[in-house]
Amino acid sequence: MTVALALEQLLNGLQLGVMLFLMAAGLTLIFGVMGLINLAHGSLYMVGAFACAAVAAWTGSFWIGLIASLVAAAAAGAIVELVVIRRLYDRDHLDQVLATFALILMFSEGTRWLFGSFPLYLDIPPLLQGAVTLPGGTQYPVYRLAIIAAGAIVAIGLYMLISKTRLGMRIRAGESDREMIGALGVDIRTLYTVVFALGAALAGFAGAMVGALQSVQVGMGEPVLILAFVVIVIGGIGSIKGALLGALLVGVTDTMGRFLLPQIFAFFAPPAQAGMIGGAVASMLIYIVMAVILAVKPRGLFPAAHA
Amino acid sequence: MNRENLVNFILAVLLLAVPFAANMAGQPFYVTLATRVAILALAATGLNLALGLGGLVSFGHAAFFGIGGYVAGILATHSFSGEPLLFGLSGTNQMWVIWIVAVLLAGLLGLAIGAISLRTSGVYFIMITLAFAQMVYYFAVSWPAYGGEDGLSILVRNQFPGVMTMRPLGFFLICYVVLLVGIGLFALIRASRFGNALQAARQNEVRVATVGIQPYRIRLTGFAISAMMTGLAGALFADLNRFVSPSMLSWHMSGELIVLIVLGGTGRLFGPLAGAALYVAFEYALGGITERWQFFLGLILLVVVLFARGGLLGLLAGKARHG
Amino acid sequence: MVEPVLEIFDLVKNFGALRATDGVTLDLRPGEIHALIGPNGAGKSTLIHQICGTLRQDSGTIRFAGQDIGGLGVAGRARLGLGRTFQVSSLAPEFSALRNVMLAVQAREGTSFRFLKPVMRDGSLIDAAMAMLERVGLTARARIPAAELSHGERRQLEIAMALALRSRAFLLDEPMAGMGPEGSKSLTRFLDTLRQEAPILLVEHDMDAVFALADRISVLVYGRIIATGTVEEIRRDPAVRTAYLGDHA
Amino acid sequence: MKKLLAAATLTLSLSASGLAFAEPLKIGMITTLSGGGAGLGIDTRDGFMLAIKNSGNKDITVVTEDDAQKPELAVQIADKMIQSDQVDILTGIVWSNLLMAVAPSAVAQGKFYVSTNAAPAALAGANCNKLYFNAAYQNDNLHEAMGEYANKGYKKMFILAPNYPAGKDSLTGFKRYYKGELAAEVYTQVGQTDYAAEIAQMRASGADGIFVFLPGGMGIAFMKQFAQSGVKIPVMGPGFSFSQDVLPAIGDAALGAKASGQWAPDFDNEASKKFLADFQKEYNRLPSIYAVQAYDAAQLILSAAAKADVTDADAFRAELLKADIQSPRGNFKFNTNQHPIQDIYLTEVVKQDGVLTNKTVEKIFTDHKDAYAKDCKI
Repeated sequence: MTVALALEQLLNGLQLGVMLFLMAAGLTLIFGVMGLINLAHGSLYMVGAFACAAVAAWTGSFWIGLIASLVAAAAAGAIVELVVIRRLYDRDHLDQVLATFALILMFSEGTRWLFGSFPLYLDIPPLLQGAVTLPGGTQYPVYRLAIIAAGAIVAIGLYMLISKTRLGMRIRAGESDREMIGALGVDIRTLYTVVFALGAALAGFAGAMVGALQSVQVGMGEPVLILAFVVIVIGGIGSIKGALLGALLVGVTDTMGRFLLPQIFAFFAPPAQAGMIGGAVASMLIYIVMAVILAVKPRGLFPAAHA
Repeated sequence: MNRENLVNFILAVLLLAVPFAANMAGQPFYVTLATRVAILALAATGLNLALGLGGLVSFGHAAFFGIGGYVAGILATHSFSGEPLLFGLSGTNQMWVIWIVAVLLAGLLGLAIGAISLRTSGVYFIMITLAFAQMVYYFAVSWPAYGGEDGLSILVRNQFPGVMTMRPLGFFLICYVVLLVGIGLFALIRASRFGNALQAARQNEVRVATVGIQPYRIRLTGFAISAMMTGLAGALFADLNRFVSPSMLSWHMSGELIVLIVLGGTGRLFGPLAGAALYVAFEYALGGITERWQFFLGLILLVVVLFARGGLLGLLAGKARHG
Repeated sequence: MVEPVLEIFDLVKNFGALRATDGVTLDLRPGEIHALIGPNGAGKSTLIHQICGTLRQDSGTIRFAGQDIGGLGVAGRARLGLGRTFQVSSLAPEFSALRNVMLAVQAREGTSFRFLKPVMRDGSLIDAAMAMLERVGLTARARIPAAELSHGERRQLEIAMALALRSRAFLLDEPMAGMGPEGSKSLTRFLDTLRQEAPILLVEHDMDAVFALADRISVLVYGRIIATGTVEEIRRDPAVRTAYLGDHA
Repeated sequence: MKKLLAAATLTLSLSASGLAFAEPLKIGMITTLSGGGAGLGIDTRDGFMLAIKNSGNKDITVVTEDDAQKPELAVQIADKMIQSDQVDILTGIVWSNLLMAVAPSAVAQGKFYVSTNAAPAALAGANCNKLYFNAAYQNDNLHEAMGEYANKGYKKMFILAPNYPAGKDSLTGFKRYYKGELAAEVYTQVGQTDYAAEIAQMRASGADGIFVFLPGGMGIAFMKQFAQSGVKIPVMGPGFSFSQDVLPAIGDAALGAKASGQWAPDFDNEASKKFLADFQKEYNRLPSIYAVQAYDAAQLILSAAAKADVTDADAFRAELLKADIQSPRGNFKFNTNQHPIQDIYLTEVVKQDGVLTNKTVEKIFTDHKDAYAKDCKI
């Protein structure tokens, strides 16, 4: 193993982490402000990817598709909030889990209804095609660097939004005291819809970005959703900072585990078996990490004030 | 007999009557459907102990369901092939033995998962149980010895003294009796001193601690018992399908078990049975009408959660009562 | 002198820069009612939380029934015989009054891990619980869910539960709060008899009750005990008059 | 589930009064019509129904149901089809794990199973069965062909598959014929969507060729990411990796990829041309290999039903074994284990008239048989 390869894998882990952060940020924001657990977040990710693929195919431009993904996911989020989610804030987590589980079924089947059963085509825009040579001589795909950059921009943007703007102030107020924010005269219903749509747009953005790299198909959001849950649980539910660090931790752990574990097992076992056992342990690794973290810190690394 | 008991009684009789009628009408498939209802109801009754009585929203009970299934599959495979299993012990095709092993292993797994998960609460608990189940799921998928993703076939259904288990009706009766025993146990536990403490811990954790009972121990015990019952259902489910695969461990399965309970009525004695019957009927009837049945299943579920919170039993038998 | 049941020595608790408990030393002797008074925000709740075990002190010791209980959790302290009631009633709301008391009885007996016998057909459990309800005068309300009981009845129910534990000391957190004058009077009479059972640490705002009941009074201000003494001593104490009663004379 | 798409529209009238016909044949098709793998099941169903429709045979009823790619659902449907619908033949399952759940117990109950795709080794060797036929291949075949192909010109291969039984069979099949050195043998998580870590390993491995078996969405993701990585090592795989159901989603990233297959749309025989034209006319898209396999399965059943009564299992089986059909694949015979003996070709992904498709390059195997037939004693 060379330093260049290790560096490349680290970048890969970073990129996965950034992508997870886009998902986890929305989830944790929605939980932090409204106390709502949203299983259908992965469906919004899917909506973003499908909107981007469909619009990109129609207009021929990935960038218009990307904008469409933001709009579509935010709109879907706002509609869902208005029709369904709004009735769930006062319910217990059980009801929230169930209702959003039901939404997953509806979104998945509905998307298949609209777009059919075959995966859609979505390509990387020409501007970001190909690979660049990194210092050290490794080639690395431009698009993955772009995802890392986009994630960093979103993270900074979110930080600015929450710490510097009026909306952010209301969000913070909502996180610390739900009754007080009502007393402050903020229209809490609108605030909730806006926050939910914002979280949805982030998920849709992630879906569109990743859709170009993977396959745009029904059910694509579910594996990401579960990873995002692992992220926010590790980070501390409700904490954006926790989501960022949790996402990077999960991304790097997962990538490095898949890369290193088979090699470690190769010291004890023949290559084919080492590959299988290493692969098996690698697929469980992040859950093991999560269990260890929660055994030590039951409320995650950065516990939010309530939850 | 109050109204809820009457509804419960009718449900129990109906579940018994439908397979006999179907058998006589030469429609043995409905016997299979009824068996499925009974097994799912048993699994959900197990979950109901944790969720309904203890307020522990476990989103990972598929792990126990699947463990039970794999116990049945693995023991049967070894019995069939004659290869020793562990420490020279051989497999078995006797349901009795399989059940005991399934219950014990599921209980142990429940203790292990519960010991860590119960340190958390609320959303954390939901998520961490989900994550543990995913861990078991990925283990099953990538462990090559017992079929991995492909699963494990049981060529001939396991045996039970005095019953022709390959006959749909014979196997149904076994499952039916086990379900009734499971529901009976649930009723006993709910009314017992332990049930007192478990339910009190759901209503008011501080109160339980203040009288000197550690909620953690009570919950851990409840969680393990719950895992055992769900594990037993898993073993039966494997025998019903003569097949076990990681899909029994998937998070959709965990979700479905919760759905069954809520459809029927959370914490109600016959809630899981009512929910399972309703769910299987939905699946069957909707599937006959449209290829998009999952969409409508979601819609119905949503409506139940939003507007009919007591579930089916809430509609039929009114509000739940507590002694 | 008799060995105190509860001994608190130099207890300190900080919340960030705020010192909520500042070197509190306090004891509770057999047979007495020791009242803890102080203005809002004086740190009474924080102190109670530390005694019950919901909060851990930063330094100092708490001894109860002859042993250091600093390492025990809420349940452990309760099992040693620390019975408490809450400022805002804390009950299992869906359970009947009877079943709430049963919970305390089975907790005292250590029989919570019995799975098969229905509590509602368990004669010894019912009798023991009914006896407690009778002592607080709730016999007629035994089958009513706790959530449907009146405010005063819930207070009585909490006391019945503490009684069922056969506590070695009672920690009563504002039992008079929200009670009408009639209720306060009868509760005062009841508490007066309760001291024979076990000593009471009484946190209370109702000064009439405090002066009527207390053998000793401690005054907590800004996390400190500024005075401890008999009713008369406290009435006369200039520091108390200044700091607490707002008397600048 | 219960999608009673009973034989699309053509036999609706018959199923009601089916008993009026002399010897009606009832086929139960269990396939994946919802969920992520629905594309394969839809092609299976459409290919199958095309052959039934072309035959004009009015005595055949096909009951189709969706298994949603869930084994326990497939079992439940199979139970229903056997117990309530009383079908004579089951078919249509795409996935090996679902097949393993259904086929052994179906044949144990005396029903025929004709597989349109899944072909696990477990049913090809010692556990083969008189009532179980496979019209597609044996799972290892296409991988074996690529192993054989890699011997020409590749000295150090990087091989990769998902960590599940079909993935392990795949790499085993490849290694059975490949004689060169292995740069690495990597197993990835089932359903994995990001292959950056594996691609980095490929780059660093010094391999001169890459063999991947990643069906469905996994393959789409891998090919797109590989194309962006700047790694220039040639990629090859079994036919499903670049089949018509995934090509549009992969896009130009698939261009030039080599694969093995028993059929490609450019096959120059009459049966293939007719099939292609009929399929495009009926469904307005290019068929995938799954459609061909299902089409042949239906043809096989039709050919046997024309000469024997399904209730006479031995006679029906004997007719099936003759494989008296015009397969778009060209050569098609059954081996002793009732799996195909057929030619396997090398194909390459090209763009024709703006549509990505597979072009035949050369024949790798002639009359290829699987490795398990020798263990089958029937």
